[in-house]
Amino acid sequence: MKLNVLLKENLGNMVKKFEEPADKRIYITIDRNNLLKCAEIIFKNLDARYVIASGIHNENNFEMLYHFSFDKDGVIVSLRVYLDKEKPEVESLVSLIPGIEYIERETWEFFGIKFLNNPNLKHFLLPEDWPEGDYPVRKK
Amino acid sequence: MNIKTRALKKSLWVYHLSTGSCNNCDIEILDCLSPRFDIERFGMVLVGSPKHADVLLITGIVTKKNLERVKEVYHETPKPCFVVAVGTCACSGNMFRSGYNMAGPLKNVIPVDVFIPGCPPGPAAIISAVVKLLNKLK
Amino acid sequence: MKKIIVPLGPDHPLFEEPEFFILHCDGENVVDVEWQAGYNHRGIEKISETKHWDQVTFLVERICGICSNSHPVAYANAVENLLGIDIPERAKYIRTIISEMERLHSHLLWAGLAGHFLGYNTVFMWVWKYREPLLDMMEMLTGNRNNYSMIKIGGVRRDINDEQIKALRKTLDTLKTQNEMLTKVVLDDPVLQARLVNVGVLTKKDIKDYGAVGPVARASGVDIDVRRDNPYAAYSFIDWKVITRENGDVFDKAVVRLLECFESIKIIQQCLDRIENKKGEILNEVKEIPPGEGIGRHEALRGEVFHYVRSDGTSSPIRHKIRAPSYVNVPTFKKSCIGQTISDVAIILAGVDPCYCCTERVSVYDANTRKKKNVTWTEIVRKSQEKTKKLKKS
Amino acid sequence: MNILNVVLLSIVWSIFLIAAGLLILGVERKITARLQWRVGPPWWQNFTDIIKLSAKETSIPERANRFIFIFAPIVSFLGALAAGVIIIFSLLYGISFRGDLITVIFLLTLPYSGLILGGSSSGNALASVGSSRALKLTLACELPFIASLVLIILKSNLSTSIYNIVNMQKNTGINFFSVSGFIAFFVAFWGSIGKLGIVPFDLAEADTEIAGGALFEYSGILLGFFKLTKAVLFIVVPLLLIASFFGSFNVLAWILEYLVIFLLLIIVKNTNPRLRIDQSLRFFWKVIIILIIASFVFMKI
Repeated sequence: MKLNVLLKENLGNMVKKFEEPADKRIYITIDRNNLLKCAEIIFKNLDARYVIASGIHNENNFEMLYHFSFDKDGVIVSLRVYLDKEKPEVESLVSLIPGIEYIERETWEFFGIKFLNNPNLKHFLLPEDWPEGDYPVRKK
Repeated sequence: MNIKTRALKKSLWVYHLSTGSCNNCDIEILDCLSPRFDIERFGMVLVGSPKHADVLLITGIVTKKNLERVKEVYHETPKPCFVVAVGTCACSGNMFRSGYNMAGPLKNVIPVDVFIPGCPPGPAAIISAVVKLLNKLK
Repeated sequence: MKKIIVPLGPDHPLFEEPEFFILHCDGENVVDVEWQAGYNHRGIEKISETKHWDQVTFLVERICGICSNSHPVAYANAVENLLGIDIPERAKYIRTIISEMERLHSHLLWAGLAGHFLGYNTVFMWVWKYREPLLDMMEMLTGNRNNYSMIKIGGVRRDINDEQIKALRKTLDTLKTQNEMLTKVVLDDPVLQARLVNVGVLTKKDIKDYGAVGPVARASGVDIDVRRDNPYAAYSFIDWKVITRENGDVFDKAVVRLLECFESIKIIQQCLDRIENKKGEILNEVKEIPPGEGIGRHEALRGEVFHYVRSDGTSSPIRHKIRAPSYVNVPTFKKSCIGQTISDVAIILAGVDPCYCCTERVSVYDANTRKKKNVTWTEIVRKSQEKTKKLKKS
Repeated sequence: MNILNVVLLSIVWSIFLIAAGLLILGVERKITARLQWRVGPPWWQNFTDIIKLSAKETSIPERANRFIFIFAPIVSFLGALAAGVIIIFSLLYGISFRGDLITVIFLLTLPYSGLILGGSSSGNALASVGSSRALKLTLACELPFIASLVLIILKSNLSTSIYNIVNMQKNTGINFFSVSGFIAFFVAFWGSIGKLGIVPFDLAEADTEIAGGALFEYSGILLGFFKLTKAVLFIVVPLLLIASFFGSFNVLAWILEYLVIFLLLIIVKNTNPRLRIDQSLRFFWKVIIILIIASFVFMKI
């Protein structure tokens, strides 16, 4: 079965928007509350490889992209989640993917996005005494 | 020139410290040890502890997390010791100058004796700079 | 038994870069490891947002000295993915040649350093001697021993002429025989086997959990390679194979790297065959970058490099996310180091071929818990300068 | 020979030992470099290093135990030197006393003890790992080394004087050419590699693992003393092997035998990676112990 069909079938009505802007690149927008469920389906059931997550600061909101790779098809699937501008919070995926701990810590200190249930949310790349509330990669 | 300075000139032990570099300068420093360049000819040896060192080869912009460490290493090194800033990053900050995590360049942190610009400076350039350093010694 | 804490770093001769691992030890055995990063963090992702699209290639080149071709390729792939364009065929071959030469020199560098970490300096020196002609070739092709600046969005900057191809072929032939000898030495040496076999084993599950890539994953039997899975440049036109091993210990990682060198030589030779005595375009000029987002991947020496760019139609990216292979490879130490001895930690970490510059693209702990000294810094500097002067005079 | 002469001669021979040790280490560095396709440092490099170290500042870490920190290198240096002087006296002048072999064995344990004490007194985690390794290693390599010398004592009718041991070999034949002597020499050779702390048993200093290890905190002249100790040991340990296994009264033969042992050391050093501590211990406790037992079994042959 083609991967895009498979994804649509498995994720069902959790998909808010399904984009394929280029060959072998799929962007799926989902709701923030469904993140853990969707990630589990993609990572566990469909056996994708975790690549990375990236935070983005937009004008009106924050955005988290979780990139997964399907190596047999050579496709990158990115889960897109929009977060509040005032209080950016999202569920942590550490329980699912142990390796994601570091990027969540990094995103937290760069953007101020809080990852609920990440047990180790402390400074990783920046010094311990970095001023609180100063998030260097946010847009000014 | 007395015998002590003469001995120092002929036996420089080098400690290499990276303070936020891209690895290139560091690899080129290691390359100086390799058979083609072989700085051991001049009695230079790469040592593992700053306490044994005569020359600190410092690469990279000084990041904020590294700031204290650089000072501490400089303080730990028994004097007389020389500081060489290897690569454009250590000399001026290169394209990372505008970054938020830069505390350097090196000359603002500790006194520097020799600057070696280049991105990265080749092993030949590093050796020639050290020779210049030796000539500076009187 | 009392636990001791051994700091590995921030400035450890093992690492070229500053990095800090805190080993909690029970005698010589490691029971827990903490990773403190950020000593190399330079904020490249943020700086990238202030540079022009073309300037960013130079910036990402300086993420890491050894991967100084991988990041530009991945970045160019990302922007080309955003634009939806293809690059000229000759440019594809040239990109492949430079990428594979970089892989060769990096794998040799790793083999030498691994010898160095094991206290086997003879291997270190010999391998680095073999590596030197490769750097000369790089200087001939690109004008610099490292930081090649060959990649441009839409193609490459410089062409390769026939004389250079001849010289390159000669170097590769000698390198192949040298590499054969080296592989034999590593595979047969009983002491090396004692140090490397069954050390730092990673299972398939560990690889999946941490998302490890590149030779680290392939040594554990995970068959992934971006060059084959999502071909770019000229990899789909050429005949080569992905090397995998099953055990996942440091020895297998070494074997994978050494065997990959032969594949790289094969790839370069085929590319040279295709571009010799031919002429062609090497650049598709790109004028404007429209709004949109793109993902570029490249199988670098240590694994997959991942670049995500987003444009709003202006002259610089509004978000540039970079994921270097070490970012996912290094955390595997949590699985591989615990239960091993301190001596092994060195080679296990080296087995990953860590590159912290990459990992912290975007970035005093008092290691000896010494008492704070109540002297100000300027005071110390003044004193030491005085002493230097005094010693210089005497 | 009166006491003044003895004192004067010991000073002269001490200087000789230091000079020869530094020279031979220089040669060692040169040969290593040639094996690695390099030019290598000039032969006088180690002399310059020592002069330079003596001119450098010596810093003592605040957490260190000052007394032990300062005296450890001096004691190890003097121990090595005294051992060397005793061996030379009995070889060249026949000045020997009962039990001087035992004294030499004791004095030769001082360098390692100094390293262990110095490392553990400097209050640094890496240095203490280095000294704990040195401790384990010295326990492992000292036993076979001593055991092989005990075999020599047994073979020489329980004589514990170096002069007698050398002398006896004139009549009964050179120890090295008997079966047990040959095995014991092999054992003592590996033991001395451990004692000299060169690859594959340089775990205590392992530059790329624990950054100089036990020597991590040392600087200036104190570091110089450790370097001198190593240089003197490089002469003394092979000399002891020569005296107990080859035993002749010919200077030329001694030099030749020394060079052979020296070459063996260099070959071992440059063709092996550093072993892990448990592997080194296993090597000494399993392989070498069996050889010792074998040599005792074949004692009469």
